[in-house]
Amino acid sequence: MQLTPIGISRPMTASPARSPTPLVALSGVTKSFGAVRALGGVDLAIGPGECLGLVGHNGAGKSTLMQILAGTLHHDEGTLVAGGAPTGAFSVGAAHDAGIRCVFQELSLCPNLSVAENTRLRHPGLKGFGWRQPAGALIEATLSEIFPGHTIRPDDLVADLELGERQMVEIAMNFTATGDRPRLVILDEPTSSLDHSVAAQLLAHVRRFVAAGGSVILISHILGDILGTSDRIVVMRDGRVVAERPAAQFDRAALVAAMGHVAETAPETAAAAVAEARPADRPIVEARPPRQRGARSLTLYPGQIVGLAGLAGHGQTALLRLIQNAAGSTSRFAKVEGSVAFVAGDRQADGVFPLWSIGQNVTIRSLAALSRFGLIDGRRERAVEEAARETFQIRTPDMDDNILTLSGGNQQKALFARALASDAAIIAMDDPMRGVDVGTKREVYARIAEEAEKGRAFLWYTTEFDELLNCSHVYVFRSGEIVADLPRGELTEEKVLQSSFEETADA
Amino acid sequence: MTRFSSRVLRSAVPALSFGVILAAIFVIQPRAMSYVGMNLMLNLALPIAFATIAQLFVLTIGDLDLSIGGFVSLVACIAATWLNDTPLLGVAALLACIGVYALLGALIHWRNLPSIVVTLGMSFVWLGCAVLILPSPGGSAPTWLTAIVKFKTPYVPLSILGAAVLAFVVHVALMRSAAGVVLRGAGGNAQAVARAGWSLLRVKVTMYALAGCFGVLSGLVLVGTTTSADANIALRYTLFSIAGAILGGAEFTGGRVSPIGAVLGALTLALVGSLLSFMRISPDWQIGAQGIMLIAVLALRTLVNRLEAREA
Amino acid sequence: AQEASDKTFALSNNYAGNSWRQAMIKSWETGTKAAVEAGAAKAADAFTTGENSPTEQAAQLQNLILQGYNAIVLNAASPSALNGAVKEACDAGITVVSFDGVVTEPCAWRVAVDFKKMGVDQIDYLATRYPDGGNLLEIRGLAGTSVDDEIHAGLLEGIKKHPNFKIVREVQGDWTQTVAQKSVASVLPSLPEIVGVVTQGGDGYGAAQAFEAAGKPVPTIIMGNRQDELAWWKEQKDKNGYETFSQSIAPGVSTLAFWVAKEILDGTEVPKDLSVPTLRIDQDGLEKGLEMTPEGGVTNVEYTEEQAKAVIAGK
Amino acid sequence: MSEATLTTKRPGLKRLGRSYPFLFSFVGAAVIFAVTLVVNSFNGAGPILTAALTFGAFTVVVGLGQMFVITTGPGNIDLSVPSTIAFAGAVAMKLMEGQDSLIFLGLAAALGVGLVIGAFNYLLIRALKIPPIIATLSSSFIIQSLAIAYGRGLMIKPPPLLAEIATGRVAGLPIVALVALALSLVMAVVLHRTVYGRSVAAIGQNIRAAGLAGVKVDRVRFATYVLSAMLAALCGTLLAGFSGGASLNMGEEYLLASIAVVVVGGSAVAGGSSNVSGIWGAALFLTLLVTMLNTFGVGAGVRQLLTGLIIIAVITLAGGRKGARH
Ligand SMILES: Nc1ncnc2c1ncn2[C@@H]1O[C@H](COP(=O)(O)OP(=O)(O)OP(=O)(O)O)[C@@H](O)[C@H]1O
Ligand SMILES: Nc1ncnc2c1ncn2[C@@H]1O[C@H](COP(=O)(O)OP(=O)(O)OP(=O)(O)O)[C@@H](O)[C@H]1O
Ligand SMILES: [Mg+2]
Ligand SMILES: [Mg+2]
Repeated sequence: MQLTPIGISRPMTASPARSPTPLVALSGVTKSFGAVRALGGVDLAIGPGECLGLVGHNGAGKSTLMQILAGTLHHDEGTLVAGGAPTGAFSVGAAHDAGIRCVFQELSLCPNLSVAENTRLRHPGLKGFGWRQPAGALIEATLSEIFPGHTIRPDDLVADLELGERQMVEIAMNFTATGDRPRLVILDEPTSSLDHSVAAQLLAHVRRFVAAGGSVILISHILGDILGTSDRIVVMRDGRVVAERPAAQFDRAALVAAMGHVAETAPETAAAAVAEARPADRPIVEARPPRQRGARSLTLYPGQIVGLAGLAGHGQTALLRLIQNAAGSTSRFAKVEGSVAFVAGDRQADGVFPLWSIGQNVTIRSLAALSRFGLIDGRRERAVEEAARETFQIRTPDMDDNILTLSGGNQQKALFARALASDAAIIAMDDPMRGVDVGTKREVYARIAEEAEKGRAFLWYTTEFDELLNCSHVYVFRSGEIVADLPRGELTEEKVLQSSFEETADA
Repeated sequence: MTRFSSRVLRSAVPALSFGVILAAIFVIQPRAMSYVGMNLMLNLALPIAFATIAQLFVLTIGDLDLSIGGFVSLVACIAATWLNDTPLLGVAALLACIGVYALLGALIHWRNLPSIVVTLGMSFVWLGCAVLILPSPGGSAPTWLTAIVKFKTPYVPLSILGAAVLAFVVHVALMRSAAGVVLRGAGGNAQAVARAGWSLLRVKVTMYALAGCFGVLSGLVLVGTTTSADANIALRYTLFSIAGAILGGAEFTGGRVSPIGAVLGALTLALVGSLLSFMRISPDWQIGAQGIMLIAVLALRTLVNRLEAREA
Repeated sequence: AQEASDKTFALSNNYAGNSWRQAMIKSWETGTKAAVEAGAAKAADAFTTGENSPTEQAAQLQNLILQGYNAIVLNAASPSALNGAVKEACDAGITVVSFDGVVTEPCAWRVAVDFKKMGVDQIDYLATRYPDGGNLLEIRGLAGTSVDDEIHAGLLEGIKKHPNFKIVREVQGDWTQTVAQKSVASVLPSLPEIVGVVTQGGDGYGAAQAFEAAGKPVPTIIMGNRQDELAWWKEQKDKNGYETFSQSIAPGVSTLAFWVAKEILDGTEVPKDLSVPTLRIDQDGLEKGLEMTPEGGVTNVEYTEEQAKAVIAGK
Repeated sequence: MSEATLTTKRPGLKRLGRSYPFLFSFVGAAVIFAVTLVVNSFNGAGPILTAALTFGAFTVVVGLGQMFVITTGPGNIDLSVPSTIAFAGAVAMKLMEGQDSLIFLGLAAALGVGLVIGAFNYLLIRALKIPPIIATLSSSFIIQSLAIAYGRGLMIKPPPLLAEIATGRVAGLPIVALVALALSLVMAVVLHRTVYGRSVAAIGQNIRAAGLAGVKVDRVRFATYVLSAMLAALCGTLLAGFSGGASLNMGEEYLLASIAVVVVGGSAVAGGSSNVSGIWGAALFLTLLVTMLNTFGVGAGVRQLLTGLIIIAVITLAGGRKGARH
């Protein structure tokens, strides 16, 4: 059977931006989860050919709103107009028919299926005898269009992919068109697990898509992305829209202020105060990546903050894991003195205990210390929970609520709290700021600096360059090896990128 | 590239276990290396293979069926009584059984019940029905059924052909077809499937109905071979089917299954029994040896995985 | 004719989880070892599967066929579900002798106990003890098996003969003492006055325990030749003159079946249906019965070639 | 006891079942008990309950171990329970030689057998990476053979004191039930208030995350399989004392029963969340069910049919739990 490549999404005949009939319009939409009012009457409209930036603190209601647009949640009150006609019960099918596609914050791929098979799942049109080939070609084409140079193949199992690669697949899948084309693509923190260059590829694609008449809602806590990509920016706070203006009328400070955070005071200098290493006589971690050639190895001294950089999936997480496992046992590759606490970046896979309350999720790492005569002391446990809620401003009415009732960023804060509340001397952080809002980030940076001051050591893998400025020096990884060790003074984005890509001759 | 080759290796393990055991049998008992020999060793494995596939459908969506043994027993009893005496009633009863299975799927979905408890209850129900239909062992299989099951195919015994066809058909339907993707996806991430607009209810009902269908086929093939039934005839199939599927590489979570592996797993279990009886172990230790053999087969799998890990 | 034989025998057994089956396998091993040493057979191997499953045993039979045994002696998991495999064995020229759990396939021989009679006998005995009749409690065996069905049918027949008896409650014992004990204990509170407990053998001790635990007078419980039953009975007999009787098929019947198979292979004309009497212990024989029963085991006898010939001759 | 549950606030029956998943088994037990009494024209309430407590107690003891195993996550199950019961019971009886003075020796040996079996099970699971269901199935075969070779199925009388304890009563309550109750209380504390208990639940929800959160995954899983086998061994010893000796098949009924009390009692089948109270509810429910059906005096077929339908009815009414959100 000859299937013409249905092709790369060429969104509909371009219509003039800001046309009078919006693609979707919400007015007075509310949504409550039990006692939590996630949305308190939201009005929002998006027209064809525009990129709407959506920002707000963790738990502001962004994801909830997007889920309503995608038909996976139903709003309590208010109206939703899609494709010109008001819809009572908006369903997944209706959203799909209206051309709405959504890349959810917590990805929704089937790990047991291949990339091509996941594509088929999203595109019911791909069926019949010999569907595999066109499905593979389709996703391959979109991937190459959005992320030129990617290495994902259609028959790779999703479970075998890195988190970032999974995110790329999910994004590509939603930009792919089969019978009907996507008109509105919702991207809920799409760049949180992508490294810088890939994120740039995505944002460029968003611009192209919009230029061709498509619409995008872009949610991100990386304000630069929002400011540089959106046509219009909507700010949410506590379940309401508090500001809505063309992007050009916002700058970073204005956005931060609109989100309800105190304006920043030059962030780098705050960190710089503590970032100078105070090497004690003995390192508490000495580790070599298993694939390392040559003599280079990683060392960490008490009170030091050391960064791990490089493209996503080049062995940073693996080394953190290795160090975590080496604590308390012997390993060929790492010598660790002192206990390690881990802050997961892939929170669903590595961090969250989905049946437990927020409190239990926080205290799991500290239980031994909270026990008396072998029994966990309930009062002390509660005290730790409350302290965590306060320091990290976890947005919840009750720490006994299930962890999954938290917004993504707040879950991440709980994981942070877990590690910092523990007695570990070493904190290994695996790109831990994924989805954390700017305000909280700043507070967390300060906490880290404070803790380092007290003697805790931090290993910090991050995909955001700015975060590396908090570190005293940075190891750059490529293909499972450390290829450079950049002291703070020499740290520039170009240098990191250069080391990440370039084949160095020596070892 | 490593991703691909490791997957190939993983899926080759069940075949490897099967081959190793078969080779051991041929060494100990050369007589087994013949048409008659293979048929004798494997014809009772065919119904187990069908039951294993039935179990596999349920495993695919992350559930477990503890009732398949009782169900196959019931089907055997129906086939040896009603299907023989009053074929119309028999066919209706078998269809009704499949219908009940499909309803179970719906019930489990609607009420969000743990499949283990529901099928545990059903195992009593099926057995109770079997005892009611056939209070004392007996009955006889319809002659057409015996004729089909005992048919002497040229060159390759029917049991092997049957198993091959079974594995191929289910593999194509579940692993290659477009519909199979949705069914397996529901096991991997049900929410994603729902978000993509598919009905989870339909998925569950389909899978349980398929389990019912293959359970019925298992029962029919079984009575065809034994010619007569017994209410307790297949109670062990519950364990066998789970063991076979696991031997074949299935996992309890996430829709990771392999129909070809499962069929090979079921056949391997049968061969383990044969090998043991050829080895003439003291009766005290015959049961224990079965355990050791199972461990050995699975240790082989681990060994291969280790080799593969070293390569990667 | 006792010349050196080149015939091979296999025992196919389907359950190993109780003392009766263990005694049966032991008897086979001791009995046939002597026969092999005496040159009456070349080999006599025992095979067993674990869980009383007809399909597993059928597969085992097929493996035995493949190994080319001359005779298969069979205690079957099911009278009917093995018929396919038994037929295949016969077609391969193998002599199949079933015992205890016999098969209905016509080509096989059956060394059978009249299970129905075991049921009738229980009521007959109770009728001598309680001429006015009374209420009975029945402990049944594994549901859906023929032994269970036949003993039950025998009991019903006995009651037809002695209509003043009535089975007021039927509980499931699954031939497992702990299960029987539990079932009896659970119905005791709701039970009217009963005079006897009819059983399928081996459940007597558990039933007695249940009555004693509930503080109820122990009725006449029919025993099944287990040592613990006999010991309990003896204790009661000495204490208060407790009376009952005990019966079961002797595990050594496996050796009888072996000799029958040997006769058939030797060319003796043997009828397809043979019957062995049950081993019965009465009030007077209790001491002797207890003596010949191993501690914790089952009353057993092994059979000789002569006894087998006598059985074949119908004596 | 504080049960870990989702607190999605929704009123009504569902809510109740969600925060107290074990409640329904107790309600089921009560209803069945009431029906039995009605059929029995309100006679014998005491003895019926006592019998249920006695036989339920044995199931509770093995059920506790099975619960911990099941809680460690999908696919974890201990199928070696029945053969451990038989083997440990035989070892205990043989070593006790019917003498009261040797009871402790016998009990210790039985528990030792449990320990070795549990360790062996986990060795198979960990070192050979065999899925637990097959690992414990295989080891159950081996143990069964050991039991056969060791005891030949001969029933050795328990020491009189042990028999007295196993069948005796204190204040009208069966001693075994009191033992099981005490054990349950300890296990409830272990489950909810110790690092070990929390670790079990953490592993059951997400084994990877548990390891990264500092849970000693291997140690905890090892301890869990050992615990299960040791409780089975204890049950075997008590059961042998109760029924006049150890027999080869005395554990058979506890395979399904041990799993059934856990899952009917409202523990999550996929692991991560469990409760001790539910085991009692389910054990009483299942034993009273046998009593009721025996009291009805229906035939074996109908009995089985009703057993199944009632189990399904109870679980359907109780309903399952939904994940909060994703
Ligand atoms: N299923 C649920 N049950 C209870 N509360 C919920 C549920 N889902 C969301 N919420 C609450 O609704 C609020 C909005 O959450 P939402 O996920 O929309 O935030 P967000 O803006 O996407 O945050 P983030 O930036 O952290 O992703 C939060 O307070 C959250 O705790
Ligand atoms: N679970 C069983 N499966 C198959 N056959 C059995 C089973 N239990 C007993 N039998 C068979 O039933 C017949 C009578 O059994 P009976 O109840 O007299 O003894 P038993 O079960 O061996 O005793 P015990 O349980 O005390 O060891 C024998 O043929 C025996 O082999
Ligand atoms: Mg969000
Ligand atoms: Mg018995």
